[in-house]
Amino acid sequence: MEFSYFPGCTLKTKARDLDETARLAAEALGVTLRELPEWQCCGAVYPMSREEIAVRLSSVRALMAARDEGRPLLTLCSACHHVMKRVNHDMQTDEGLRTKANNYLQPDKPYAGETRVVHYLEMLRDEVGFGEVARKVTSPFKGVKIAAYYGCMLLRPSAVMRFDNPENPSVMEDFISAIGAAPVRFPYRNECCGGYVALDDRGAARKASRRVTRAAAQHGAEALITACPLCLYNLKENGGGEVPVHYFTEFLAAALGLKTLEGGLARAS
Amino acid sequence: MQRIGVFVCWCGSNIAATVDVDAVAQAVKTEPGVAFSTNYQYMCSEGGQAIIRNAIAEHKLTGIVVCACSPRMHEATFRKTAATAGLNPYMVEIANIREQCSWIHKDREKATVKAIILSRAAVAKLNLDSPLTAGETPVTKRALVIGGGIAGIQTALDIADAGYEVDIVEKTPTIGGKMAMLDKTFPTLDCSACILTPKMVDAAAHEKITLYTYSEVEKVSGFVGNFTVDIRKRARSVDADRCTGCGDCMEKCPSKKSKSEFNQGLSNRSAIYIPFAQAIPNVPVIDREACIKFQTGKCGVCQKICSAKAVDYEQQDEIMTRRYGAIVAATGFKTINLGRFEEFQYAQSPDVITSLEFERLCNAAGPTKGKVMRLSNHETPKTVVFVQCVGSRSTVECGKTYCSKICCMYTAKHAMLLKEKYPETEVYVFYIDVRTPGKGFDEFYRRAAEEYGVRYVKGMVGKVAEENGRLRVQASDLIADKQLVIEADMVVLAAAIEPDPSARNLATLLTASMDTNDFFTEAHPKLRPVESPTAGVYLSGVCQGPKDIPDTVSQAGAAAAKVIGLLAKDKLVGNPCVAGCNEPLCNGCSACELVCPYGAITYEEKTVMDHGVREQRRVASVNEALCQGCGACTVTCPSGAMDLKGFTNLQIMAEVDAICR
Amino acid sequence: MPINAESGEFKPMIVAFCCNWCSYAGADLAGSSRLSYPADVKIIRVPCSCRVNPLFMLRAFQRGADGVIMCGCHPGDCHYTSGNYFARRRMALLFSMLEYLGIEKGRVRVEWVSAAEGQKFAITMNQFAETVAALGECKRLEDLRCQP
Amino acid sequence: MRVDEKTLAEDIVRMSGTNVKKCMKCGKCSATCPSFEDMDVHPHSFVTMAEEGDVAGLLKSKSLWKCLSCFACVERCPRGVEPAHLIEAVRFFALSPQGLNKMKPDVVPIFLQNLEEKGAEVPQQLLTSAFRKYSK
Repeated sequence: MEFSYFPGCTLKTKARDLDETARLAAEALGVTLRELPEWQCCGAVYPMSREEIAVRLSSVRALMAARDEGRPLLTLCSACHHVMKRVNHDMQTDEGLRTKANNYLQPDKPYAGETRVVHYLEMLRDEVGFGEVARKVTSPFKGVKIAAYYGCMLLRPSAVMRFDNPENPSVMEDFISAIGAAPVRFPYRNECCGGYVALDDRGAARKASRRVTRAAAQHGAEALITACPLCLYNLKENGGGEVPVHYFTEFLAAALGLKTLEGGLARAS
Repeated sequence: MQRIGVFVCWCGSNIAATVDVDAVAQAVKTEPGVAFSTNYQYMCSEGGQAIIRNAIAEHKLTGIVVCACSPRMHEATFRKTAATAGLNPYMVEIANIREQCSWIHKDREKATVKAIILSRAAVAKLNLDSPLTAGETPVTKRALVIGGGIAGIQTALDIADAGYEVDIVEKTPTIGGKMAMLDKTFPTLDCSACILTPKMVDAAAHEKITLYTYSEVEKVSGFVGNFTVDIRKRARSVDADRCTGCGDCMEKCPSKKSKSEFNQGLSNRSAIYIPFAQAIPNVPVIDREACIKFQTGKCGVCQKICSAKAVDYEQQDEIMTRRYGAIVAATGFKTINLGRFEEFQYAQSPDVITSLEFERLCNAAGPTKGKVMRLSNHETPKTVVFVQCVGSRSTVECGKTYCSKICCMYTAKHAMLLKEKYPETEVYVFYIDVRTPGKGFDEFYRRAAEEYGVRYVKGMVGKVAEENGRLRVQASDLIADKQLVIEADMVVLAAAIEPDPSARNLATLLTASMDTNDFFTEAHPKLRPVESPTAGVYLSGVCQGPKDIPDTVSQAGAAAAKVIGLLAKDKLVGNPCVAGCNEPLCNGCSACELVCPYGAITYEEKTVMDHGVREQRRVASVNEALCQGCGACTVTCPSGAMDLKGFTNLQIMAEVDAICR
Repeated sequence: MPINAESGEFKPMIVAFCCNWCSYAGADLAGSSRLSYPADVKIIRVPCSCRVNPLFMLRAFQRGADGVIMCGCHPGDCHYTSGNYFARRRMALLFSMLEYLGIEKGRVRVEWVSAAEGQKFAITMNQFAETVAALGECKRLEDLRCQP
Repeated sequence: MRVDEKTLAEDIVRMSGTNVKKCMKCGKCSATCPSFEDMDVHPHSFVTMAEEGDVAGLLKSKSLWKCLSCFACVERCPRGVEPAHLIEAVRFFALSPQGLNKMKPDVVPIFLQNLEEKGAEVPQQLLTSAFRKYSK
């Protein structure tokens, strides 16, 4: 199994843990990640207004590069995944944008959304299979109660993302079960943490993230996992320390016996 | 060559004032085939008709053209006149020189010229007319009703009361349908079971009605008046003739973990079961998926304890073939799957329920004996939030674009029943619009708000979250422009309704059309609302569109009246202006079969003479009893084999030629 | 087609196909409401707009018609449920072919007229006749097989 | 500010790609919005104002900067109206004239300093999105 890999800017700096554990785990699971030779920031925010063309171009370049390599494009950060999938969808469905982007980039072969964009979790679910993940687990997190935080960008808008049931997703819970832990479902796992305004409106960010961490703690979660560096930052920084937050890949790498969980688990026992 | 008589009517001064009727009569004399022409003050009067009859006899006419008012007015009159004079009634053509000439033109000269042209076109058409005879088919005096809910029961009772045999085919083990599950009915709040069960008993006891429960329609052939239907009677594993309905088997059955369909999964039932106490027939059925005997071969308790020796594990499905004159679809509805509306936490919290589940909780014969309780902890809820339009009026993938029609009223009912039982309960209803078009309906809803203190809030619920054992409901109050957060104990979702999934397959069997939502389409949305476009197929209840009980019962009666009207006839006289296939020209392409909205065209292997060569070929064949004469097939036919009697290609071309001469 | 000898005024020849259930009844209503439209319009009654074979229209143009209009029930109101949808598609194809043959767009038209729309019928016919009159005499499609 | 409000309103709606006429005023967007309390103009009013061409009201609303772009309104709208897309289009027009930036370049170091003093690991993603949104 080979994928073109788009790490994104944060995974090269502040979210090195996410990148590193993901690569280790992929290798152990027999998945080869080939980082795109040259990539640029995806823009971090999907340009919702239809006429913004320039900010879509870097994503189109990455998508096109993956197409030329003949592989699906794998992403990890929720924001990158969101932007890539939506821009790809635009390229498939919006003729105006497609024409403009191709006119601008002048590629040898025009791009029309041929690349399949796959999130790391989708790869685990659909390509590797959680059964296989479970078989490879050497140090299961037996009895540990873990809550999954999906956030906004992986799930919505579901008509484009087609990631999971947007209101009752299960891929991360299935992942938690696969590493031997007990998934905790809580109602705010798909509500916004407010990370988007964490820089300039800390009050709003705090309010939104506390709602998430508190609900997770109330439902008995011992840890919260996420796929998104911004969510992780915000839930840690503004979530009031109700529950420890980790990348899901940290747990994966630990369960596969590749790298111990940073900070361990502060368990009551 | 035809011998045509042309009769120009004055219509008093209606025509004669603007059109020179004599000039018209003179002008058409020279048209090919015209043997006689005249004019008269009122052709439709007895005197006028006598002139026509006499002329037919005297001039040995083979057809007549009447230049008068619209054919929509007197075509039938003149056809009868022709028939009494011994002519084929279809050897009559009308030139509309009143509505489409004298009444709209003022210039006498222009109007006269136009009247001549119109008359000439009618003559040209008549020259190509040939006598037509309407086909006759006998009627099997027995009706089939598919679906045993209130719609099917009512239709069957009305037909049976008129003296005709009716069979009801119901796919579940009992008749009664959704109405049997309801607690009270709006707007009178009388108990649903109290008004339904007597009807169920009537249906079962009626000498003209035969019930086939746990049965499905498998095959339909034939056409109006003459359907042949295969019914699969699924094996109950219990001999209905022997069973006394004592219920011992259900009590002793060790497999008791199946969800009760009747209680919306809120309680369990045994593998051998009767859906509810008043079920008809009162004969258990074995759910073979759940039965230990059928799954493992070990058990057989029910057979051992049955003193009537009714339990029969060897019973097989039975296919019965029956003939019917008319078929009524009454397949009803179900609530939509809420899997994509999880912002309301339906699958995740036991305290979030659908309205139909609430109905069972309210019902004294229900799983909680009428005690409304939170399913998580069996406590009485103190705050209850009702959410309207869950999946209705939605244009997104998982919703339904239509209004489900019944939710506003049953929610008002639920709110009232709740307040009646537990006056201290805080009750909220979140609505987009409250729709109450029905007798006494708005008054009913206002009573809920004004007398019972139910809080109606205009706005939608956006998110339900379980917090500290309660439900945090986040919603809009659009009038106050506020976001409300309500700590509720129970949330009741008014899920959209959709046609029962069995309707899709049935529509295919019946060649009855459906709309994009899988509701059956009616023959005409205003004027023929209980008939399907397929002759002999009628619609009753929600299978045609969302309806409450009063509407369903009215429509059920209307469908019955249509069926009775059909069965009362000994013979069906068809419309003779139907399509026909010129077999040597037919290339067997099936294009006509695909466009026919009535399923009137089939293909047959036939021996055809083509240029003196005898050949075996696949050719189209029109069932004249089903064809309604629209002509869609005639234009689709690439080889010109299909033509429409009374409006043939050559006739219309002749009219074109006569007008453009 | 004929040009009035005295006034020199052009009188177009117009054929209107009307379905029996809606448009023909609409034309009757226009009549009983005494709403006038040019006498150049002559109506042919058909059971449904889907009975109108494109050949009928071509025939009209062959025989010297200057304009041909087809009227049917409104979409969704067809007496035979779907006939007018068939008709609409066929006419769309026919009209583009006619344009290809050099017959102006304005000479053909499809209009949905219900049995209650007498006024609409009259207005439609007035407009159509005016449009066709403005286009002048139509070049005649000839069936060469019919030439001597 | 442009003179012709009607044209501007039409531009905004076109750019957002939403069909405001589909809105049936159910208020589910406002019911689901996590920032409702901090907003002066609420999501459902945003749609109505765009429909009515009240551009001035949209451009100066505080809500413009309170929307978290979480797409909950987009996901849950039963009519597929997409209020978040509309808000983004208004932002675009609010930012395009010079000098109307929500956030000036010189305040960013102060934000960062404040955060980093507490040892926060501000991800690039946050900075990128902040700059992308608040300055053109």
